[in-house]
Amino acid sequence: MSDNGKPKFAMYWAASCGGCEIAVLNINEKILDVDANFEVVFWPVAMDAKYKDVEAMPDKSILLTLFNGGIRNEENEHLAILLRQKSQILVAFGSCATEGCIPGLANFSNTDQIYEAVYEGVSTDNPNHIRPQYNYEVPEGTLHIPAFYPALRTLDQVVDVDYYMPGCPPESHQIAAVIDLVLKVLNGEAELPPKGAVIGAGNSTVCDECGRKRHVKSITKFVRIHEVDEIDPELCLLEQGILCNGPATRSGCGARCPGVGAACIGCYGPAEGVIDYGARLMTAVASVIDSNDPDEIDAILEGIPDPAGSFYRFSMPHSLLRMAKPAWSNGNR
Amino acid sequence: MSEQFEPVIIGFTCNWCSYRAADMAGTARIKYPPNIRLVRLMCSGRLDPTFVLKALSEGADGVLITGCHPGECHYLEQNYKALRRYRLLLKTIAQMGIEPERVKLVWASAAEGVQLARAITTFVEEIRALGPLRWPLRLAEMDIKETAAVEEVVA
Amino acid sequence: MTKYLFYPGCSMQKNARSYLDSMMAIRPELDITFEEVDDWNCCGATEYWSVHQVKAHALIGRNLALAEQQANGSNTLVAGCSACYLNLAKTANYLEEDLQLRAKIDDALAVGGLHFTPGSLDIRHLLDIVFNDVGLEKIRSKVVRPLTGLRVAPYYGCMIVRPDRENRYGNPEYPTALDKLLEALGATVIDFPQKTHCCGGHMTQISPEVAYELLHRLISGADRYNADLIVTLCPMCQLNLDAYQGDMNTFMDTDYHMPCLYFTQMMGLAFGHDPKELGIGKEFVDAGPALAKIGVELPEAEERPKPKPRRKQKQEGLPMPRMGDGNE
Amino acid sequence: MSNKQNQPQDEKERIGVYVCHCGSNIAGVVDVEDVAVWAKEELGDQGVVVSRDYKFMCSSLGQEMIENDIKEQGLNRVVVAACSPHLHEATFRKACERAGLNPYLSELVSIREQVSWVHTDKEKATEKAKAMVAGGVERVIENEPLEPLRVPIHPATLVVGGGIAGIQAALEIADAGYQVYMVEREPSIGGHMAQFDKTFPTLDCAACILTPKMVSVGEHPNIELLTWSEVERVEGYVGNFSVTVRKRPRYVDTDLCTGCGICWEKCPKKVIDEDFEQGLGYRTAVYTPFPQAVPKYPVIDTESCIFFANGKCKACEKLCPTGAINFDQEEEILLLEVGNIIIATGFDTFDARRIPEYGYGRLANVFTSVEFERMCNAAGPTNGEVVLRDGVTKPEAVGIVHCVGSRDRNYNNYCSVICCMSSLKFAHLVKERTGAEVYNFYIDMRTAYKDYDEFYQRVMEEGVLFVRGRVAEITDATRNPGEEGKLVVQVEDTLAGRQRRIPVDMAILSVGLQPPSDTKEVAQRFGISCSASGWITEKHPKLDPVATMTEGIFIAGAIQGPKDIPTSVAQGAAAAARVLGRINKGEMYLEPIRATVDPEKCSGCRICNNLCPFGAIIFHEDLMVTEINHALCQGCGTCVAACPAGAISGTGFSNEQVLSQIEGLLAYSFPKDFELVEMVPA
Repeated sequence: MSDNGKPKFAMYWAASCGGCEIAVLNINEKILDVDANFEVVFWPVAMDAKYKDVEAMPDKSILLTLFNGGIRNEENEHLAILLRQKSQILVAFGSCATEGCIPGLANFSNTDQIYEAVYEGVSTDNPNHIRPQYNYEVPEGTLHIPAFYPALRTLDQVVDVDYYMPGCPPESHQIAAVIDLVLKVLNGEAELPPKGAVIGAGNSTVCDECGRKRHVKSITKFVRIHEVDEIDPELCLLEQGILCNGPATRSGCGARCPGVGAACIGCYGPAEGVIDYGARLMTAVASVIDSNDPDEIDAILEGIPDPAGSFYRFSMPHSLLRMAKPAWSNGNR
Repeated sequence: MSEQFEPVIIGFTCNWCSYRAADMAGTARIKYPPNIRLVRLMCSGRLDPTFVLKALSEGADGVLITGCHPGECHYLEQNYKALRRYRLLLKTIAQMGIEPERVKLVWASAAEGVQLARAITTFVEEIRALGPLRWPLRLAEMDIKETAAVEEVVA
Repeated sequence: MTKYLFYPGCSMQKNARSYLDSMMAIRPELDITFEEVDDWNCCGATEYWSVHQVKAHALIGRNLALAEQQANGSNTLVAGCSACYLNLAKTANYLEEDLQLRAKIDDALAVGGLHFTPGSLDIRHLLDIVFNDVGLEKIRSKVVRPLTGLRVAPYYGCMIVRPDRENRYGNPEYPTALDKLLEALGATVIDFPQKTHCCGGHMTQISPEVAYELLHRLISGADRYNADLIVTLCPMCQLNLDAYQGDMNTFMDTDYHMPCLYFTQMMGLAFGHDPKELGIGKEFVDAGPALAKIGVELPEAEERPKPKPRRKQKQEGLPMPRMGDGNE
Repeated sequence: MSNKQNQPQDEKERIGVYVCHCGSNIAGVVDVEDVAVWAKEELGDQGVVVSRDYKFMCSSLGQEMIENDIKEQGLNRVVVAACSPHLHEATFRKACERAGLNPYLSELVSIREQVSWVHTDKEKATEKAKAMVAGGVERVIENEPLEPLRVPIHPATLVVGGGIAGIQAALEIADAGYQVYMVEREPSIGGHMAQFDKTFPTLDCAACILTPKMVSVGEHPNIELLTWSEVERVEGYVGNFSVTVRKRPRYVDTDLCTGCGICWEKCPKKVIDEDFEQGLGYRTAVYTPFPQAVPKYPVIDTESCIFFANGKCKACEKLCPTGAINFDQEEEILLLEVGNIIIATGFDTFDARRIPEYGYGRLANVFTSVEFERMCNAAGPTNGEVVLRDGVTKPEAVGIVHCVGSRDRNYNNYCSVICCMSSLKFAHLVKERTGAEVYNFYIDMRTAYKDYDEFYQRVMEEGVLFVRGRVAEITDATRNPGEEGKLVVQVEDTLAGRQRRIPVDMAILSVGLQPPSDTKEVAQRFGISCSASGWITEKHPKLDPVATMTEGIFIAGAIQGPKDIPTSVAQGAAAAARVLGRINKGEMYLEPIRATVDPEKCSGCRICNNLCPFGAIIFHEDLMVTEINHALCQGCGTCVAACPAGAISGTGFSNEQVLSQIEGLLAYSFPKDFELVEMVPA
């Protein structure tokens, strides 16, 4: 408990887009409850704070830390370790922190390829082919920028995580619900869920919340959404040949995308107990292909031009393989 | 220690055909290299791509999937489901920089002990030629390093 | 208009000229064209294999290489002669399967600046093209002078159906493609028991007695079914059945008169072509009487020297001493 | 979020590992002591508290060792490293059960079939054995206690097919006092046996021994006979199948018909009988296939009946003394409730036309074996006279060709079993009835079983000639004197080592047996499988020949593979015995390897819905969740593997079990000094 008696709250933004932060603000007036019940001690996007201030805090002095973003460089890693050490409850907040998300797609490439894209790309003017140097000697001494790691890791691959809150970003109503829960716990009106639990989401998958009609499935052709003249507003997208991640994706979002005729892309991650999101989707989709002939099957699969990208868009770093071979073989140099 | 690379291979077998074929290979004392370790499933249709990825992520250099010949499935048609998943799995792992040749599907009936042994021998050689995959194991090690770091900080 | 590469082979240029002529004559009806392989050479016939396998393959390999060079668009190589067809197909097949042989042949061809890619050509016999590509439907539609009332014995010989993995002519043991073709032309087709039996091949040269025996089986078989003529698809068969029938008669002392024509000639007749244009009238055993049944008038068969009957070898007395190297 | 977390954490594992020497079978190659010691040391953390090796674990002493440890050491998991589970899984499960441990908390690791018998390098073999033990240990930790599934057995039985095998099965069950439904496609039961004249090797007349059985089927109070009928659909599972049968209209009211036969005597329409008489004889449009037909009621063949053709005639209706003819009869659909099903749909014969060089269909005097059976039959088209196609001439020489369509890679690769004996029978009958010269052309003479070879010898003594060699062709193309007007059998006599041409007047082709053309569909309808050659696959070729992979469905007779009458009868009885055992027990227990849907997790996406060939997956529209019927589920696990939500779990082969086994198998497989990828800055 702190001086003003309020429990301390922290939020940090590692390798991610910042959408999670916006999502938190999207809870509107609920944010006032946060302010009313918590003392925000560290939230770079919302208030000024220095790492050294955090380092100075006593261990476990922060009650709740919402950590969004993956671990891509030394700085992310340092803060992850630091906040773990200072916090009682560390929540992997949002898809990046829980399973890697879009930044995690970089795990398909090795550092050179990434640098190539970033520093030498068509849109980049870099005649001298300058690449970052982590230590740079100047008369005043050595300049240092955080080292870039060969692959992105999820928060729980770096430190011990108490809860997971999926979503890219987590739906605001779910955030609000979680905050309510924490407040209830503070007032002794509720119990904390068991360690390692996924909070702010459902136990089933998106289809559970999806209003579309569905039947026995048997797929003869995969099409991409722009290849369909007219999407049946009533019918399950997968049954229309559109690769929809709904069946494998944890519920909680309210099936918003399929609701408006856009296929689910899986930002809420795997359902309870699933250890490899992509594999589940892969096996499900393949199982309902309506052919027993290898060539015909391959022909049908032509309709999924980028399986790895479609199945692991959000979960690559948290998949069984975690990264494509180039990422680690490159690390070997 | 011999110089040549000894691949480690996980084989998935169907309880009704290929597992019995393995039994038969044994009973007939047909020899094949010890590089393969078999896992029994009730049917190749039970094969979840997760199992294959698990094997690879745990360091296997190759995975052999076996099932009843098309049309001879003990459960009538489930081996076809295995086939469908297999085709998609190959496509996917190729994108992850894994040679698709490392995951192979062969059919073997309960009577085909010889054929199974031959298939295993061939596959071991194919993987030997491809060289080690040994999917990081090492990735796990990275984590150990980090959690160690946590201890430091705490200390 | 489908284009095929064509390998004539020596016999179609000479003794089987009428086969070539009739084949050329019916192209328009079949709506196909042939492009002859430039600078083709002998296929080695049936003999060269027993002389030297590899050389035989090389000899044929050259024809295949030339054909491949020429194959723009159509990669189907057609031979009318069964022996040519079998040899070409055989080598193409061996080269696909036997890598050592392939290496040898590659070297051999390389000397002549040639190369053959196994699998690049589809080698087929003329009957295969007519029966499977053109098809009976089309053929029926072109018939203007049905061969009604003519009893024909369809004779395949031994070479095109052995092997016939794709069953292109029906069951290899008992092919029916030619039967069906002739029926389509309106002829009465007999269930010819010897349809794939041996015609004697080059035995006529090596050991005539054997050849005569074999020829007798075929001709008597056709005769027993009251066939008016035998229809064939192989120059060697035609030659033996036609040119050696007289000798056979003498030897067996029988008096068969069983003309033997090519299926292309029969098609030509049915399509209403002039017999002369189809090379009919050149055969030793006059087909005139048979063809009269379908109202085809043959021009007066020009006087041709009757092949003089071979003297029967004398059984009594000592045999003559062998002369020279034994080639008679 | 690892897979371990949502496992019910039961009390700390106490695992016993038992490594079997199997005499020297395992110990000869694998250092079993080393494996046992290693398991204790290396797998202690996983909970291995006891680890022993023993000469023969499957011996009573070996089993007692396990039982005692369970009791005294309080083991709650057992791993046995020995032979294949298909041999001794049951043994060790029982041992655990006796000691009060749930049998499914044990694992049998096959280090004999999969290690010692197939590998030679002792060191590597031992390494692999260790890895496999580790896999077994990791797996057994995830094993759950299971209880076998209990299902009640409906006492009625369906027998499909009224041949001798089906008849035998039906009578056995009916005599035991239980209801049997027999469905037969033809107008009468009797099957192929009814077509025969004599039966080998005893030569007793087929009708004389078959008819009584047919009659007792027809009269049996416990047998409901459904001829001219076919099974349309089969639903349900062992113990309670519901079967839909389509009963075609006979156009004869069986309550009124006395089978007097006036109708078929008077019927003006004669047609060639392609079925029973094999095209050798005639029947009328209203007919019973043969005099002793059961049931005795005729059927009207709408194809040939004049009335059905042009609405006139009705002679039969006019002349029927009991007014039993009823042209308005319609097909009936019957629904049967049965607990077990016996399939005895028999065989078809090979179509000899497929081998044109044998001339069947081209050469008048080439007959098939079935045609000849009819010809020999006193009630047949020639009243038992053996004559040529012209119907009068007796043959002076007859050639019998064995293996027509059998043992031939171009047709059926297998041996049809019965042809040698039936060919010998034909040879005897020809001799007996015509005194003709008889040649048997055989590849190998196969006269296994009781009194068969004696019959062979007898036929040889009767002066029948045997030529060993495959017939090349049968032709009318004569070549040598004496061949005129005859059929010439061209054959390589492999004993004389030369080609022979044997002129005969009549050739009999002993055509092989093959599965009825629609067997694949039938198999699908009953949820069982066919082998590559098309016969229905038995559960075990040696140890369970009359059961199928699908519980409650049995097979008998030739549908399981070519066989003769004695074996078919034996199988019919065997299948009946299996069924009776179950009926008497009233219930049965099924391996609890089943899939289950967690309704909480199921999103009702319906991915799994068409993955089950046994129809075990049911979707509840109202609740929008899928459910799996445990009695129908066969435990293949395809749906488990397919569920995108991971909502389906499979007992016996759960994800946790398999994944942990994989971990175990690999954990000890790599050199420790493996170079690591450091997370170093690029």
